[in-house]
Amino acid sequence: MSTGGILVREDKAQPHSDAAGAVLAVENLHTVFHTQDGDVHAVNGVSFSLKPGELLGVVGESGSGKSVTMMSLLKLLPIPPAEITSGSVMFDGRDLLSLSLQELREVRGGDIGFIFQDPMTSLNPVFTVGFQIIEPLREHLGLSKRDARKRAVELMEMVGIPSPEQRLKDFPHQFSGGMRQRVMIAIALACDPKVLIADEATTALDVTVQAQIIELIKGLREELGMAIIWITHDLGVVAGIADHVAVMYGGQIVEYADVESLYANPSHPYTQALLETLPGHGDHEDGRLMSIPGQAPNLLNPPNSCPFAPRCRHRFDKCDAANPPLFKVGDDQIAACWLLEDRA
Amino acid sequence: MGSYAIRRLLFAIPTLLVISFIIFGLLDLAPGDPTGQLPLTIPPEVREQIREAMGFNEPFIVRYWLWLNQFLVNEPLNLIETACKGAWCDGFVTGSEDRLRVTSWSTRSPVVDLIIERTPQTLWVVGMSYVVGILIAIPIGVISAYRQYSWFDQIGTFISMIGFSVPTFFTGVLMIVIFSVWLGWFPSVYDTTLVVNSWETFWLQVKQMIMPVMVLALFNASQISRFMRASMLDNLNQDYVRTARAKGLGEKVVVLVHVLRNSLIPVITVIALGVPQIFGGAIITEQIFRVNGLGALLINGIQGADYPLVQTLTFLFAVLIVVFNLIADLLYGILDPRIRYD
Amino acid sequence: MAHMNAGEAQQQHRSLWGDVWRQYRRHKGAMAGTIIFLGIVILVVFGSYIHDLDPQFLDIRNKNQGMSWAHPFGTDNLGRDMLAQVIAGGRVSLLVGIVAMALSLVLGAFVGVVAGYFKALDGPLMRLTDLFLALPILPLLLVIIMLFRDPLRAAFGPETGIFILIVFIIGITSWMQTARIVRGEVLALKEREFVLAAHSIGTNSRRIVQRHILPNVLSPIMVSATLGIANAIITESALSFLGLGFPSDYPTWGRLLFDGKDFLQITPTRVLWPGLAISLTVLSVNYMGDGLRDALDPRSRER
Amino acid sequence: MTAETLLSVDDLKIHFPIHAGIFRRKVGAVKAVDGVNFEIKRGETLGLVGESGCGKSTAGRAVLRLYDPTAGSVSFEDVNIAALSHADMRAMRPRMQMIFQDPQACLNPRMTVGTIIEEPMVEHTKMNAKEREAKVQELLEAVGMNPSFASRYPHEFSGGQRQRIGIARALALDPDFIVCDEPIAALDVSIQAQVVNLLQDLQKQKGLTYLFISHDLSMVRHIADRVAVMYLGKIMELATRDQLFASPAHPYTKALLSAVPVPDPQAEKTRTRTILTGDVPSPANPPQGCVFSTRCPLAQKMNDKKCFTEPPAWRELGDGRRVACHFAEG
Amino acid sequence: ERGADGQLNIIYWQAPSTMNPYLSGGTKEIEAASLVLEPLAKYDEVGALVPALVDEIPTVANGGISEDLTSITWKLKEGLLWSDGTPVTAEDARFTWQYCTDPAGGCAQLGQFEDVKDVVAVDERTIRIEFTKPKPHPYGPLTGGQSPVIQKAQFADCTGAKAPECTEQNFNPVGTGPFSVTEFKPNDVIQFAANQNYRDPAKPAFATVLFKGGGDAASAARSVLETGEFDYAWNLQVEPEILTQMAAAGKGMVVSSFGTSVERMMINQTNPDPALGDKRSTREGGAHPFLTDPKVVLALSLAIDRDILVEAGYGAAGRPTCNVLPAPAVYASTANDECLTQNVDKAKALLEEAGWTDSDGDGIRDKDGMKLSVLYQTSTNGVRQGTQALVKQMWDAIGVETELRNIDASVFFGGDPSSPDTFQKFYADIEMYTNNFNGTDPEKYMASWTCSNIPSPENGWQGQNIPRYCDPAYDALVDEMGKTADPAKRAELAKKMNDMLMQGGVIIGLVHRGGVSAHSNTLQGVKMNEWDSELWNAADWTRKK
Ligand SMILES: Nc1ncnc2c1ncn2[C@@H]1O[C@H](COP(=O)(O)OP(=O)(O)OP(=O)(O)O)[C@@H](O)[C@H]1O
Ligand SMILES: Nc1ncnc2c1ncn2[C@@H]1O[C@H](COP(=O)(O)OP(=O)(O)OP(=O)(O)O)[C@@H](O)[C@H]1O
Ligand SMILES: [Mg+2]
Ligand SMILES: [Mg+2]
Repeated sequence: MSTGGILVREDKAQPHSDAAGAVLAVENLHTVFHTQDGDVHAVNGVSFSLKPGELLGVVGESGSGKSVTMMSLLKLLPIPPAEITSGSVMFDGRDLLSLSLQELREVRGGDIGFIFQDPMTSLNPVFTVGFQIIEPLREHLGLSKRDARKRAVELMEMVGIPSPEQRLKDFPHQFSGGMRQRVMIAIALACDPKVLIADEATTALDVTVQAQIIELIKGLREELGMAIIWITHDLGVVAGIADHVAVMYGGQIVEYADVESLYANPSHPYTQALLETLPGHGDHEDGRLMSIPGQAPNLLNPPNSCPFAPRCRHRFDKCDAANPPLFKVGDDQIAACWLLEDRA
Repeated sequence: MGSYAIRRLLFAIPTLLVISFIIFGLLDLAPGDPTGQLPLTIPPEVREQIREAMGFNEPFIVRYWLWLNQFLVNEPLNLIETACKGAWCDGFVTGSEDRLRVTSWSTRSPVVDLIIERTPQTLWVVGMSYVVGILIAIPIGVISAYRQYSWFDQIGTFISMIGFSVPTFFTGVLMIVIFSVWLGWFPSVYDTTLVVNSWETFWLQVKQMIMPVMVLALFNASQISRFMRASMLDNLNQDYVRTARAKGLGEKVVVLVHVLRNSLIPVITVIALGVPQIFGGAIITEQIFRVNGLGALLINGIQGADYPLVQTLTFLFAVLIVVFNLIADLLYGILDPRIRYD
Repeated sequence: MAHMNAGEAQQQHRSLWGDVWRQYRRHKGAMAGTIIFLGIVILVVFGSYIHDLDPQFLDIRNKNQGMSWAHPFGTDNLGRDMLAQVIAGGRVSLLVGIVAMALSLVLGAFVGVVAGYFKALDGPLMRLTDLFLALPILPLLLVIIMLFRDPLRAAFGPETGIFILIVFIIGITSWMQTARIVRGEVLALKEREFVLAAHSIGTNSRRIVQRHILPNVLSPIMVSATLGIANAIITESALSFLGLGFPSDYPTWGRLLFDGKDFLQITPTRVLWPGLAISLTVLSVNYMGDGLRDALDPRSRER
Repeated sequence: MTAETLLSVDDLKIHFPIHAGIFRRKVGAVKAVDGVNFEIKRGETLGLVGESGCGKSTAGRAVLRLYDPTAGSVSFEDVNIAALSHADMRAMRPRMQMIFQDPQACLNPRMTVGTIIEEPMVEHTKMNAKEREAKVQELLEAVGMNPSFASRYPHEFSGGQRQRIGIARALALDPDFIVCDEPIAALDVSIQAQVVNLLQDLQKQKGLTYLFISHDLSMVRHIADRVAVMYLGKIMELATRDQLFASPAHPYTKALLSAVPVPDPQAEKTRTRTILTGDVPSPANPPQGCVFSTRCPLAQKMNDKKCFTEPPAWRELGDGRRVACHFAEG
Repeated sequence: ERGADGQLNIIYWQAPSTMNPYLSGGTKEIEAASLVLEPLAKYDEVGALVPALVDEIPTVANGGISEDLTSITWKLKEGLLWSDGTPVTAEDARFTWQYCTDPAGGCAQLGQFEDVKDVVAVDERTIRIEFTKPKPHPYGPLTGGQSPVIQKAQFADCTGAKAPECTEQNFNPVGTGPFSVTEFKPNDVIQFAANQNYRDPAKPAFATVLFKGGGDAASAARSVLETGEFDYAWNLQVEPEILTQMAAAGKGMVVSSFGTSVERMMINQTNPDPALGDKRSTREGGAHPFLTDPKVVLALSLAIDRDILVEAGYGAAGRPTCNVLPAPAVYASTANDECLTQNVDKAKALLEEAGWTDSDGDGIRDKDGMKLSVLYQTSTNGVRQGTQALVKQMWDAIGVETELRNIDASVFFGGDPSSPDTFQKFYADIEMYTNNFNGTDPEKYMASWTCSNIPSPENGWQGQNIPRYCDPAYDALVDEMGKTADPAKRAELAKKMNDMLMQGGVIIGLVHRGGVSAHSNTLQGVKMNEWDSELWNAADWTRKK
């Protein structure tokens, strides 16, 4: 069902197709990078939606398009070279992609908070932490300096930074990695966003600190009730906190499911393989680990076939002929693999 | 940071002594003679006597020691004495009558007085051109980087390359021909006696400064705008810029607050490193517009083999270079909170 | 086990310099710069075979001429052909630029690498840099001319002798910037893991510098090089202004421009052409530097 | 497995001096490694785990004498390499090699893969160019790469491939012992497995001995025979893999294990975690007494003065494991 | 009327460094000082002595000079005042002599007081200068811009070693001239105001003078001729066509006048071969291999087209000459005028005659395996380099190879004995520069080329006989002139000496150079003067309304 390289998907097989109650609904998002070597198709028809209070985990190996997808939502990509070629991002009844930059700015940091992967470089090194937390407060909530300061102290307390009054005056380099990530979270939460996007928020951190941050996010989510998108490539992390999980590969969502079904019954070969690579999960008899052969796909061409096909152990003719749409597998589980065509 | 600065300054003392010795040795080796400028009609015996009177024939070490003593002891004492005249510390230091000061051979007047006399016009013209250069360069650098490869960037690059590549002795003459000879807008000769005390004189001062300042500013701006652009480009791709955008800040704030502040750190240190050049004067420009600042003083001294003058000027210049190197390093530490000297 | 898929195995083999060249070719400014620069070089080197007037021939009856077929760039106040002088001057200026740049580069890179790599030498070498920054160039020039002109003249003949002197002086008074930049890079490189890896193999310091440090400071050095050429050409012209450059029968662009500046209103072409030559050279070299920097930066190549 | 000890580390200390003041006097030291003891038997893999900054890399490098130890000894086959002259040490280098964390940073971007791999041979053998080339091909083959890649540059490869190049370089001189300093931390999940498999295969083929530094406990569990847990320059616990993961003795080990996320939603829901509070103290100014005391749940609970004043002894529990804690029991 | 014409703007691109001509012998200082300090008598534009502080010029006829020529007596004008209002007395003149002859003072004008035994203040207004020996020309001391009278009261404490320390006095001397200093910035700018006590109440016409320095000759000319910012510019040694073009702007005019300056080539009579080491360019080192042959030198001279040199480099400020002593007119020889017209054929013939032929066909003549190749040096200066290039080409035409060298002026004329590049060391075959003499009497000047005056290591290379010429006959003529008082006889002797030098192949005269200055069209009364300060009559300058 592929026409001109752009996939037409069956309506019923949309992640949370009931976009009615969703805070955020992404529809058929396409993002392209125009580079000297040609166009890189980083995101190819991603759709999903997010209910209030829901935590969506997004997993996939490096280069699968997780970050680009999320940054496309708020047009945080460098344009050019990036271009969002099609799709819609419905938030609060508006399409974020068609907003003016001015309107979009109100959403950024106001309604949608963003946490980035590397806490070491994501904070501006020459401004105090206080300044950086206060900035969005003044920008979006129009608070006075005093009020903004007070709120900043509250926020720092909330994310668990001891003696916040003094630490406001400190510079990022005076914080440890974990603390910095807390500051990033405080900034993202500053204006009570409805949606929080955490892009590999704990990848750069130690296990112990990661555990601290995850606990923190869990607590905050219960307390504030916001929807969260949690991007990671650590399947363990997602298992602990997510409600739903989207598995991305080659710029597409290849499987989407509630967390239990996904781990109990992974249906896409890629998801299966990913889980098997974990030590103690699908080890060979001789004690060797399972691994996925081959390399991540070259995104220079729009996908006309299943992007995972070259590495897939179940590959058959159809895989090379067309890019599979998402098929419904279970109640709350869909996957894009021609093997599942019959089941759907 | 304080102890770092002190340590560097302590290290600077032997360095500067070595530098002063080397400069002195260099000047001693240099051919040339203070009587070389005199007309050939003056007979050799007279020349010999003149040299004798200047102390030119003393042994090298003696002259060096004398200079060192005069410059490092007598001159400061003298400065204190004059500064104190009439103030609370009057009389603390006395005896200026028999203190030998560093005396220029060609003018027979104290070198330090000459330097003090020349400093204002140098600061006005060269300093102003530096400031103007910076003021032009920073916005150009910022815009060129923000719109990399746009027409603005290309033109900016082109002009700054021209400014960098055409010697000031040519731009200077060209300006004089156009603005003084053809248009008659600005004077071609800088009047150092002008005292600014009214709007009218201020306007005169502005008029006579425009050409030299512009010639030099073009040159300065060319260099600094290149630095600025490179630094901006480095920073525009940093993660924190994305963070700032994600916070919903406007482009203006993102670029002019977050990126600019970071980009300025290396540029400001480069600027600080260039400051000694201001005090060194711009020899060629000063000559063309007859500003007669420190640069002209130096070149006159060199041409007239006025070694006490050249020695003192170049040594002061060396001090400034060492001090501003330190200042640049310290500035880096101050501007960039990540850097701590200890 | 990973196996290389077909598409990848087909990738034709590329060398580092091939890569640099490929990237360089894509840089429009750099290519334009290269073409112009090569054009200038060709003109200057082979121009005298086409335009074969003697640049030193004085045709006093034809002085201060404008442009004409016989003298495309006109003549100067002694009747010398300007085109021939620009061509001859270009050879000297370009050679001064390239040789002085090479000298300052070698010095700067050496001091920078040694200071950056050997901690004990850092302080002394940086003080030495301060010293050179503080040295007054003009007296230095006079001293060097006095000390070395005659031996050099005896060894190389008068023209090569003074050429060596000027190049030497420009070289030894302009290496400091390069040294600082290189030192900074080396300080950072020294901490990189591949240097540690070389240590763990047991490679000695000399070879670490040779194999691992030097190639990686190449890109700042290259950029310094392009700036250095421009700088040397300009410095030479300033020396001409102060009367300390080449002898008068040894034209250089800087000297032609200086000699011609007072004739601006009589024969404007006398300053136009050398001025244009200097600007175009500096400009093209600078664009080449920009391109080189981009091309040598592995980050930009990987994109 | 024969119990022949290949390498033993005895009370190793690496202190980096801190200078301050006008005269740059030494005012203290970063105690990156502060008295560690362990030994590795021939053919086994010792895992070394701990949080960032606890001194794992420093210890690993000191074992290869890339740092000169402040105190203590490192004996490789009964030769104390900490005291060797540089020339003698150079002769030892071929026997012990290192694999680095960041496959990008550890390869010189301006050398071809071939030259990178042959560098150790140039340094230490008298092989001619032909022989070296043949050996490079063989090594590339051994790490599962196409031998024709020898003339390419590192930036043309993916992270996993680059790490293989690093491994090939480490293998070039047929060492006995390899320090793997977080060889998989910078790699993607799907590639980590490939590299770990490769390391294991090589160990089997060549009888290699590894010191495997990592903070990924699940991977250590997979690959290591014994595991040492480090905290702030000291080893807290050293035990066989099964002992350690089944019943950790040291409170720090317990906390560390509990922080590891488990890729099983069911298990995650039910399990209780010990979340350590606060940050790791500065190694320049470690706490008095037990270095872990400031964050130790046990110390807080017991509230015993000993924890805060007296460094715990490095003692052996009944079942052969060793631990540095006043209260730990087998 | 005094002060009616406002401000006079003068530009001297080389700026004065002091106002005391005794401490700096530089022309720029002497000229600047001449606005303030005056001698007893000045030279006018034709070189005649005119009274300044005196009423009449002493002569033997009027009894001012003693019969035995050993003393001269000057009588000051009546009622002369210093600018500070105190009277000028003979004591001041005596003091001036004492000041300059103090051995520790380093006086630059010592030469002016040569052979002076005493300066006696006979009475308030009468000054008698006594000489140690008869002086046929006794007008040296205290005449001309080089030796003005300074005020005793002001400089009494500034004698000897203290002279250089008296900055205030040296910068602001009290004088009798038309102006007095109001502000002095060394090497930059001087401001003057009319001297209220000037002897002529109607003068000077200008109330103030701005005396600016800096830049170069061309830009100084531009500021008078093209932009009109300045009224008077001095020493405009630039290519003539530039001056012509600038003058076309119609704002000012170029003026010139001739004194005794001659651009000449000195021909090294000794061997400058570097192989000689210390004996290089000394008489011990032996004679020059070929330049001691007058035929060769004459050939070189004949090969030069002096008209072209003048046209290219000097314009109205130069005339071809074949003499080293071209002026005053009575001393100018015509015996050598053959070389005024270029004669290539004769030059070639002379060389053939001397045995120089191009035997190997490379275009350069040779003899006994030696090439006719000369090293020709001069100081760095645009016009000189032009001349060098022209000469090189002209010599090329007769088969002489020339290597050019130019040396920074401060080094060339610097006289540093350790430098190989000074004009005294003369490590070249030929060198070119300009020299002249003060006043109108050539006796001392012509005495330069005696054997005892040869620069050598023994006398620290100090000596004015640059070509190292040594001929007892010449020395005898010098002696004779010292004893001759009769003007006609003196002229005869001077011409004879000049001809010996020229025909002996010691010096090649090239261009008789004049001073070139420019003044604005509104400035009246300028009389260009090469015998004294150009500003000698600034008191008479007025502004055209
Ligand atoms: N500026 C850019 N120009 C060109 N291509 C880009 C750019 N940014 C990203 N890409 C490409 O887009 C694709 C998706 O990248 P993305 O950063 O979204 O991956 P990711 O899933 O977030 O990976 P990671 O886990 O490494 O963060 C990649 O193939 C990448 O090469
Ligand atoms: N050259 C050095 N000079 C001073 N301190 C150092 C040096 N190298 C390491 N340190 C310090 O020693 C401590 C241990 O560092 P090390 O790199 O061994 O930690 P690590 O356990 O390997 O951490 P990571 O997991 O982040 O690699 C750290 O606090 C570090 O800051
Ligand atoms: Mg990402
Ligand atoms: Mg480490």
